[in-house]
Amino acid sequence: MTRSHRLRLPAIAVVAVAALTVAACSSGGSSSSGPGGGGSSSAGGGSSSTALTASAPGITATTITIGSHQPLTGPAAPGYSEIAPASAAYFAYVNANGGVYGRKIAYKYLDDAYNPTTTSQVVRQLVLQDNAYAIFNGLGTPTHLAVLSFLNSQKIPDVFVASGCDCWNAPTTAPETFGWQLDYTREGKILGQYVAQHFAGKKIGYFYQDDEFGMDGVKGLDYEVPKSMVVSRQSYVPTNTNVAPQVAALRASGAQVVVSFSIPAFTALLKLTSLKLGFSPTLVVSNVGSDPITLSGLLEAFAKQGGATVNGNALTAGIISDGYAPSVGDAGNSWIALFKKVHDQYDAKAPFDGNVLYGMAAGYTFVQAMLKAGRNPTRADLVSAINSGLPQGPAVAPYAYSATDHDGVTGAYIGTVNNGILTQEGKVLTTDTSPTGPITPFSGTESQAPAGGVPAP
Amino acid sequence: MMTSPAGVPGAQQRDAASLVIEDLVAGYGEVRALDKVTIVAGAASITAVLGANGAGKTTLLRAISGMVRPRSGRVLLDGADRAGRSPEDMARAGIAHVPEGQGVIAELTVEENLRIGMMSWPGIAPRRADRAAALAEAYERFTVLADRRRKIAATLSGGERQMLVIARALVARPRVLLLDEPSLGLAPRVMTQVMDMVVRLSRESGITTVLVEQNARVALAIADRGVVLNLGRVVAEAPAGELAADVALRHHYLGF
Amino acid sequence: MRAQSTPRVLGAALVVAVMVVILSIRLNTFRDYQIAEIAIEVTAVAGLTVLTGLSGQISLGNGAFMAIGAYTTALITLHLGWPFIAVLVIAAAVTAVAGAVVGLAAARLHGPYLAGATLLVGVALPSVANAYPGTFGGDQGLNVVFTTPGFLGVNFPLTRWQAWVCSAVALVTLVLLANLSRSRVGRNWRAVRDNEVAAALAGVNVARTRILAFVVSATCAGMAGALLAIVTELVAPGAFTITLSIALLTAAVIGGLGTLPGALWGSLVIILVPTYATDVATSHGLSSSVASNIPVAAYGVVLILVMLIFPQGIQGGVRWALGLFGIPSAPARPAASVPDVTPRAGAAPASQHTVPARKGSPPESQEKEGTP
Amino acid sequence: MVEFLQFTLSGISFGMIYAAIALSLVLIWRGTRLLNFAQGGMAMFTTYVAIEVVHHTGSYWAGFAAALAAGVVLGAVAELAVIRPALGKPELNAVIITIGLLVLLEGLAGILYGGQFRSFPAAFSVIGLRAGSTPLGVSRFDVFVAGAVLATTLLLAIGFRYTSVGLRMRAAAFNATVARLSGIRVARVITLGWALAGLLGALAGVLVSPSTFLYPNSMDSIFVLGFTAAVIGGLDSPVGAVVGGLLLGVALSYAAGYLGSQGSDLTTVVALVILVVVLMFRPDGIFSGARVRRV
Repeated sequence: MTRSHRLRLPAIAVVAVAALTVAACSSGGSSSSGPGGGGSSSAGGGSSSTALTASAPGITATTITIGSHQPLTGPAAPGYSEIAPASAAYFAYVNANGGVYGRKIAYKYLDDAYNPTTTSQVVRQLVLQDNAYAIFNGLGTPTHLAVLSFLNSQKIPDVFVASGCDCWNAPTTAPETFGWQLDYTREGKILGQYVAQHFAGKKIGYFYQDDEFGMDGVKGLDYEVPKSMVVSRQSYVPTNTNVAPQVAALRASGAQVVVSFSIPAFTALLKLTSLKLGFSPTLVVSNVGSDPITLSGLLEAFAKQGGATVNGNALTAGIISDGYAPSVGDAGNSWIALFKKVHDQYDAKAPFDGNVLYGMAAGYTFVQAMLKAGRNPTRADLVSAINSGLPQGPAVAPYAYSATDHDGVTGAYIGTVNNGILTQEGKVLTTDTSPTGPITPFSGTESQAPAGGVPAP
Repeated sequence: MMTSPAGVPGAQQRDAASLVIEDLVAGYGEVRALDKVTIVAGAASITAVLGANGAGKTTLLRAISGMVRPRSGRVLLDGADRAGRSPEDMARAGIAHVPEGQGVIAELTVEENLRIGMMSWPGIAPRRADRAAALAEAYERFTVLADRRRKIAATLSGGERQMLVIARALVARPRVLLLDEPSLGLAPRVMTQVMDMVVRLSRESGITTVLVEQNARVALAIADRGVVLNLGRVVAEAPAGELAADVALRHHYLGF
Repeated sequence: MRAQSTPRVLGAALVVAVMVVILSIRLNTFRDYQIAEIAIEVTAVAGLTVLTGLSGQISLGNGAFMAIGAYTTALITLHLGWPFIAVLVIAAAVTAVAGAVVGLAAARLHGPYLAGATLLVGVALPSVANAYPGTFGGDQGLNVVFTTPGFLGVNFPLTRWQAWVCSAVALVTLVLLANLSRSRVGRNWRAVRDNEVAAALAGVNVARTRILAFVVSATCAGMAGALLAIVTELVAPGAFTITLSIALLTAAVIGGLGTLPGALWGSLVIILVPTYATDVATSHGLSSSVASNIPVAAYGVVLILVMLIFPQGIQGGVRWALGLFGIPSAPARPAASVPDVTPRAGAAPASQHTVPARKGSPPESQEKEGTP
Repeated sequence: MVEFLQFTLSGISFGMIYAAIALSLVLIWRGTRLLNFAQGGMAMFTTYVAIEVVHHTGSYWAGFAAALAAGVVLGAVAELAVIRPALGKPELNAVIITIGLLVLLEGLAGILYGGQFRSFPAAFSVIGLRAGSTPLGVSRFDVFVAGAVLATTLLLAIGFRYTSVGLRMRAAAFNATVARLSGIRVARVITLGWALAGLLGALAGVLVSPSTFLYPNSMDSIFVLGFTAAVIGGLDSPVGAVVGGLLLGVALSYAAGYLGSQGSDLTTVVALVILVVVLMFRPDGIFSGARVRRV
């Protein structure tokens, strides 16, 4: 076979210079950089007479540019790639309804394929080259961890990370970073308490994804469920879809209740494999893996050959789960009505499921924060606005935001899936992430979506 | 025109054909392995191509059979120029090329090797009876193969392999047979058998044979004409007997 | 072909170094980051191009060596806090050992069997991090803290320093590899690649030569991993998927296998094509799933086209282009010494069967194998 | 004991899928001496075709047939359009082209069908079979999967052994030079090999997708394991592909079942260990001995 026969460094100088020149030329388009932006600092909120200025990098008189990293392609794309378009749809709605103090939100989300190296690259592109004012809803724990110190060292607001890791709550070391969704530990605690109370004396098995999502969830469960009740702990890796060994082990352990911290595809596989093994435990599934619309969609295809009992709704019926946002199927809820309207108008191609709701709700929270940050905000203004707390939004429980707490939603309700809808049972429960922190019923009232669909300043 | 070989009623033997190579130029990369080679091989004749290593003998056969695309020149089979055709086309036109040492497919059985010989038969689906008859004929001639028809060719001895190759050439019913070093590595007694078989094929079936050989003495003994190549050029072409008698030439190019 | 003299190589490296410094100061910080990224890729690809292009062994697992280098860096930085230069040396040493182990296991393997074994190394090794989260941080990985040295002052941009460090390592690696390929070692590699039997007959220790190539390539990958750790500041298994290993091989082949400038070309393609394709796709108001997948499809098309248009990789195209201007950068005879490669131009699958296992032996000698 | 049975049977049913991918790789390897990295991507793409057909016709079997047909076409077109021009060039070029093809197909699938999980129906019931009261851990559909792969393998084996086309394919695979010189149109035979490989891949895609769901990358890890199976078995041996697939499927099932939560992390490590052990003793795979070394 032919090969070039020798390593050569002869023309390497020519080559390298040419290459670097290519890189140099290509940078011509958008090169202005540097942290300080427009000089005039924020005039604070309120006075509508203040002129709109370029108060910070990414903010002009007419636009707010924000960026995000999302797994739009690759193995993590299914499901998650719906989120950013949903947020963008909500921003489009806000832009069409007056924007944020008249500015339009330009949301640029780039694909990182769930690879931390790529995340690192695209976030630097967004910040250093595209001058994003803030990074919003960056998705994934390992991916976002790769840019945590960069964003904080550059003092870029890093808001509402799309991950339930409790690592985003570090106000001293990561003051710019804020979590958003109910973290997995809290979720595990709330589900764990339910399991301990309702299935006392039964044998419990765990089925969880072998990463920080599953392990944090199990950590929370273990705070509440007595060790003696847990008869089997089985983990899976998302790249291996044969979960029959794990399910067989759960079955052999005699587990009557299986608590699953899994993504929807693996909840569906758990269910299908259980059918194969004649195993029918009560399923308790974390919010991420229980979205009834996604699950039914995945399971529906087996109805025809599986007989009447095996259709999507029948397979998901009776799954116990938690929700920190209103149930997607609850058409009477004001938030669902609002987001359904936005979805139909701006994002109609995607199924209106939990991921879409998630993206819109996070987008709503961002608009809340921006309005609070003032007419001409600096980057620091956004951070301090969130540090002083945000009013409760679409989530059923309040945010934890304060100068010393950067966690987002603090609680959820327990419900049961029936006819493809998660129906709330009992009160919303709030808690913290500590092993002994109490789980208390939330006494406040449920918030209602604003009439115009845009949060009030 | 030759008659059908005895014992194979109905099998269509093709007519004998002449092979004329005119001004053939071929090579690899910048190397010119054949330089305006012209050879005339009459129908049903045996032509021995001789010369030292690197003289271009193998390239000549490869250029005739299409394994190497000639850069210029003509390959005339019964007057029709086929230079530049693919090896498959050449085979189907009746040119059988047995490359040096690679004649059999070691992984296949003896019978499968023979069946491969039929792949170049013209027409799409030869009748089962024709195929059976052709096999029967081959086994009749080469009884040693008949005993081993289900064995894979790898188990055959060197001589048996050459027999198999020649048997397959017979089954293929070619008009022209190109043989590259058929005697290489064979014991003298076996070599004699192989050479006998080459002669019989040519005489009985009217196959025009081009024989490349290191062993010039043996080749000239059975050939009608001889061609001597040196560095890609024809340096001598004459009836075999004349070449064998030319002491200077033998000494200079043929080493015997 | 005559070897390039050491002064020429050093001179070229110096020119590039000066260019990097100038560019890193002139361009914006994101470009600094890209320079660092490209330098990292070049370091890893250069090692692979030596392994595959010179010694004739394929590796689909060099991403795993990068992981080893990166985790070594993270662990030492975390637990011992040693300076980066020391960490880099240790990371290189650790991956050299890993390369020797893999090379030893792979010494008897060829072609797809070697590809399969190294592919699984690439898939399996990062998953060890998940199995032992206590040591390796599991899915979340380990954080690496890297700062600019004090003498540069407080305001010196970190990305620029990273670009300098990465470029320096890449250049030193390239110079060393260039020297190595000209040395006796390089000759042995080529001899083993072209014909193992002949090389052995000529007194070359085939197994040792092959293993050494793995060590060199793993060391380069390990250093690249160490650099990646300090640039991304996080070492997590998700960064070292099989996609990375495949991208490295792709870069080596696309650039021009066995050529060091090719390593640079390949790295540029791998790093820049997806970025620019994304910029183009997202600026046309397409729906999200379409816009995000266009760069993926475009990348695939680029790989196919480069291979069809420049069979010798981009560097082969560069040589051809330089040749048009009469610049004698090209080797005198691209493929003349191996006549059996294209027996017939165009659709000629006949020879490919004879090519793979016993590489590069011309047809005449191959036919001699028929001797019983 | 029941668990052991269940682990074994579920391992076999997944092993059959690996075997199908491995077989398709063997077909292409024998014909072209090339590793087709796009095999999984082709299987993924043809399964999307099947989904579309099932969606429009409502018939599973129409989708099934469409997938197989699409596999044949895709295999042949890929060979003609991008592989053939690269033959005779450095051998890694064709490998990179198959990688490019894989990436292209994944990108196209994302563009055309989006990146979401899609579910693909099973041909038969997915409810588990029982022996007496003991659930076996396999469903009617799993039995169909195993049967379909075995039947296809058998058909291929018979076709290879007893038909003229099969003889041509084997001759071309073992010695392309002699095959061409015997008048066999090797180029066509190679295209046919790719078409058959495409068909096998499509079969694997249709059979595995009910158990993995379908998305542009859904065949990636299946491909890695199928490739491993082919290497374990020996790339020249169709029997080896099936044995390699079964061995791998069962071993990974035991690993996940018996090694606890670390077992699921370490499935690929287990695969690596098996591969290394096999290659230590047989550098060309278990069934390399079945193939005669050309002297």
